[in-house]
Amino acid sequence: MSELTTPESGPMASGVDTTTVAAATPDKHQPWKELGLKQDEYDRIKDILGRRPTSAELAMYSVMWSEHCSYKSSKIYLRQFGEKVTDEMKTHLMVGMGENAGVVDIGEGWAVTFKVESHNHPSYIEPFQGAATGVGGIVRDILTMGARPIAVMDQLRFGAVENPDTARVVHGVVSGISFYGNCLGLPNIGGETVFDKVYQGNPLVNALSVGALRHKDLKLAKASNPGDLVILFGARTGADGIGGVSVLASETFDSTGPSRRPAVQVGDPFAEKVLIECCLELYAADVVAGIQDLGGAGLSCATSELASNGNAGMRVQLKDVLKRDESLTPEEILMSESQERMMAIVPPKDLKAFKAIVDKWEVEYSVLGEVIDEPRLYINWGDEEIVNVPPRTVAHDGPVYERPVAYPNWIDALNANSVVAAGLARANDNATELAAQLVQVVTSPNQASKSWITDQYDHYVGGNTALAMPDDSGMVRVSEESGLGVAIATDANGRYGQLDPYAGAQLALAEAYRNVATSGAAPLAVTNCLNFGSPENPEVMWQFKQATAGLADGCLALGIPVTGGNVSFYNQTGDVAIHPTPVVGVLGVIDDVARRVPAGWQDEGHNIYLLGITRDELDGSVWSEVIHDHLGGKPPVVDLAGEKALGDLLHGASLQGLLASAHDLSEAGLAQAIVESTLRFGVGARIWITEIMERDGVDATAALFSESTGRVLVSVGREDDVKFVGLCEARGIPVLRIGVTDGRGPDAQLAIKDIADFNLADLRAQYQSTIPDLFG
Amino acid sequence: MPKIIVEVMPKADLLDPQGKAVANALHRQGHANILNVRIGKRIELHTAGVPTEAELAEAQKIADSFLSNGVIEDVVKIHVEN
Amino acid sequence: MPKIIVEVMPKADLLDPQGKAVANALHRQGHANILNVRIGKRIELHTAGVPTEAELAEAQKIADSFLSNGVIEDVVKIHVEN
Amino acid sequence: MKIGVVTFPGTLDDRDAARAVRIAGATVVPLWHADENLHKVDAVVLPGGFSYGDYLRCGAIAAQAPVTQAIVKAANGGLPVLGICNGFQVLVESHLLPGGLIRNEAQHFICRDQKLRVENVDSAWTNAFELNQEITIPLKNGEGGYIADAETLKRLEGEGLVAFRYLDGNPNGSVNDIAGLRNERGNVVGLMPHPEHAVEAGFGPDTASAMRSGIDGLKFFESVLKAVVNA
Ligand SMILES: Nc1ncnc2c1ncn2[C@@H]1O[C@H](COP(=O)(O)OP(=O)(O)O)[C@@H](O)[C@H]1O
Ligand SMILES: [Mg+2]
Repeated sequence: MSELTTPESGPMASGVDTTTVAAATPDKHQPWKELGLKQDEYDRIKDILGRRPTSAELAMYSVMWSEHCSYKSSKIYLRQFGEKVTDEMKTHLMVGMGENAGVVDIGEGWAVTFKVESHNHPSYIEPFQGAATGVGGIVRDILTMGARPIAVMDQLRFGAVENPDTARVVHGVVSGISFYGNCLGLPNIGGETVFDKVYQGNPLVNALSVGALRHKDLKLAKASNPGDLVILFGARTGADGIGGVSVLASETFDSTGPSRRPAVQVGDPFAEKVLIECCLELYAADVVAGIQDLGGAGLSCATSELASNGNAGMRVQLKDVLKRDESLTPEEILMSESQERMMAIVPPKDLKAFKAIVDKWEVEYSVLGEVIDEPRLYINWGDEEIVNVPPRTVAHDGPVYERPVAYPNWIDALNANSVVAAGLARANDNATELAAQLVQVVTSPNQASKSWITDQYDHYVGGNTALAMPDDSGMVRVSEESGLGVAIATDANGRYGQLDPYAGAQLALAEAYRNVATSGAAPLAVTNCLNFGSPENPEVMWQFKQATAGLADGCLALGIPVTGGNVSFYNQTGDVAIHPTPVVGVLGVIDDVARRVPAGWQDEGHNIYLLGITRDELDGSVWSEVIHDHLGGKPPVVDLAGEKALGDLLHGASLQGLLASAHDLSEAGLAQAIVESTLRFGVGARIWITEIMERDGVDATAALFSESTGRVLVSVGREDDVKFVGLCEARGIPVLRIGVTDGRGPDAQLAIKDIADFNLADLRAQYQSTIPDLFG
Repeated sequence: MPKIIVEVMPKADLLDPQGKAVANALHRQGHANILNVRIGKRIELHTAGVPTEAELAEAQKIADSFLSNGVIEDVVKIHVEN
Repeated sequence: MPKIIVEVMPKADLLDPQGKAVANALHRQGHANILNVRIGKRIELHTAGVPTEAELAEAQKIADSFLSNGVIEDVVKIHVEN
Repeated sequence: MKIGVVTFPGTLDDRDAARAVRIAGATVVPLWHADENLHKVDAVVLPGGFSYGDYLRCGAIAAQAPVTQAIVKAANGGLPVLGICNGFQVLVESHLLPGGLIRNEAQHFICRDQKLRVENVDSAWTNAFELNQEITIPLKNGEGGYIADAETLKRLEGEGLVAFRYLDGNPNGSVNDIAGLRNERGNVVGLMPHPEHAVEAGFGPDTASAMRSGIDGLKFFESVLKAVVNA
């Protein structure tokens, strides 16, 4: 009987691989290996089903058990984000990890949901569509929670500026994000852009979205009431990105690069914008009992997750899926990653109201089936049963690996090769050279103005943007009545991560926390996107273990919980992994965005204060990279208690209206902070650094370029001086007056005593031209 | 002026959002007989003289490597107009 | 599938910044023989059967009134492909 | 006083335009793309965005919508109509204003605070400005390059129909630095930059006195209030 109906393998040209056929042909060869499954995983599927899987079931399991969907290598480490928390940290948490995105209570009946996700591999293959659909995907995650998406951000890592392939990726990625985000009408309020040769074959394209909702509008991705209808709506299903999840995201690509070009997805932001408005109207009408976006793994994921989350089952007729292309096989329909689709669970009594709303928006839909009492997912192709599985085994009980971990021996030598040990020359006594280094550092590609990129993003749409590029964090108003709003900053420094992944993750967290605090908001919650090499490499796994421990411990110390995140493994070319790049996003809340603190000097005659202590911490710094092309030593010391105290001070001072401006110190230290503060509004200043050198016992190079943490530059009006300094002293925050602001105008200057006087117009021209000269 | 004309279309099995939007608009206007629309590019390369064989071969290379993106598009035609 | 193909180009005496940008890029790549580039659209209207005369006339009207904007563009060609 | 704010599928700045109308003191009437009548509004704003995805040509599909047909008729009868960005593109595609808008010269989207000179104050949407007043409002577009043939340009310049011109750098390659136009009658105005994003201190462009405090856009809406009251 076996040779009668089934072809050898792959999609069925004629005849369908039904559950009956599968039971009768136990020994048929199946392409599980090509689909990315391991022998033991395939055997487990057979165990679960008591027979070999049908080709449709195999498609589902392979894609859902891929690293990207199942988190099989990272799961055991991600748990600690839920475990290392106090009850107090949970007080604002309405939905924690595990859902499409975490939800945080921000008061006044409002909640926000935010998450960052990677679209790295697709963005290397097809930068424009890869980045565009990355934005589309994360926005649907936010929408799924019942929220109106209100802003996006993008965290980008590109290869070296001088590599000829970098321009291709930069142009494609930036225009893809610009195209999709702008067409959706979501303000882009910030992000990161870093160039480093370690990302040459593995650019990182992470996208973040934040949404706002009233508490009562919270939606969950579950199907729990038998009889409810399963409805697929939005774009039609086509051949886009078939197998994308397992092939694109789970396998390291070989070095042959773009010649091996798998199917990509094409995004239609217009369709998504319509889908957003349509979904929000559906929510308002209260006609959906559960909702899930279709992202990676398409229908396989949506059906199994909805059923599994609801502890129920589902009966689905696959022939009823609206298709763009009638030749799609059932397996392809299950795997398709066509964009701009959603799945809703709708009580039958609400179908009419549902239909009226989707018709108004000219959104197509089809009823695929219904929720059933039994915890089983049945999918039919016409009369034939092609899937009959327990949904939990697909969606949640996938494999979990405790992969081998090995301490990388090379790290000792790397840590030993500090800036001091390597004897890197300093220009302490040569003012001319020091001034030249300052310009070289702040105009280097990673430090120079990113306005060529950010000017391609709409940051006005919505009319609620209170802060955006180039400020320390992005801030949007949530309530037009009260001014209640949220601030978000994201950070990651791969160089620190390479030197010490535990500290690297904490440094990213500390910086994002500080950026939110400088803007006047109170940090409340954390998201992350962990970008690493291959988990099959024990040294990478060690880096991952360290980074997740660092982040979890750090969040506990700061008292803010991780609400969700994303893991991207296999970011490597051949054997060479990227630097560990844990992107950490911190969200803060502000009672009235009118109170936000600018990141630049605005007025003449204000005093400039440096908060915090400067140590000789130049290992891994921008200075060591730009001036000496060096990476070695240990990253700056992390002091989370100090960060918290500093954050509390900033919050207190901003509540009292004492801060005319505040800007955090991070990459390239004080030098970068003063240049950015002066160029922000074109206000000059006179700065002296000798008192820092004396008080902290550091030389001029360290005073200018050290990347010691826990430092912020603030400006304070004369009338608030005494009060402000008193506040710092009372709270034990080191405070030192290092300058005073001057006026604006064509002759405005940044005068750094004993080093140089910089004309602002000239400095601005250099700071602004680096990126356009490379990519414009 | 002689020109080499390069015609580029989105790949058949990928979504063409632009074509879809125009097809919808035509359907709203009552043109039911137009089942589907796809929109690509028509690129004219103007040359000084009538293109030689070598120039055409060069144009083919430019069309494949630069004027179109092989991941999502196909060059469907190259021809000369004088 | 039969299709009516409509080709639309920016008017000759108006700016075509996209064509200019492509021409500049080709010149930087050393293709000096390409004097100028202009970029327009190739629009495929898919029909159920081989288009009738009436359908072609209708397509001409759609091309002039909707698929192109006569103020800035010209329909340079309409033809059928089966 | 009732001002209609149009929403096509893909319109993005409708909520901002509505806010601007409210701040100026008028009542907002939402108009949907499928509306065949204008619900007795005294003026209409066509806001920015990507109507119908802006596929084919920006504004081309929206120009066919029922509500646009109604607006064209009403505008020809004197109803004040303001087209902002995508709304300007719709006006041009509907031939209420001449010329066309094409891809920016730099080939990419650009969002920045833009200085403009108000060159005509005899319209329903500009009468609250002073002639040659310099204002700053946000600009954000991918296809904002204004083009027209030589004859049309001559007429526009000769008859004073250029309402706004870019200052301190032309952001998109528009001919003669044209940022916005009015029609002969003065009831229809279209421009690429966004007045509705400069109506509320804290959320507008930076000014010399404070971050994001620019509200130059408010005058557009104050103008139409005056125009309608005086009409
Ligand atoms: N790809 C990007 N998208 C959006 N905003 C960006 C991007 N890259 C940088 N920015 C913005 O530019 C500014 C400077 O970036 P950066 O120097 O990395 O900030 P910080 O040091 O405070 O983290 C910030 O406001 C940041 O949000
Ligand atoms: Mg910062």
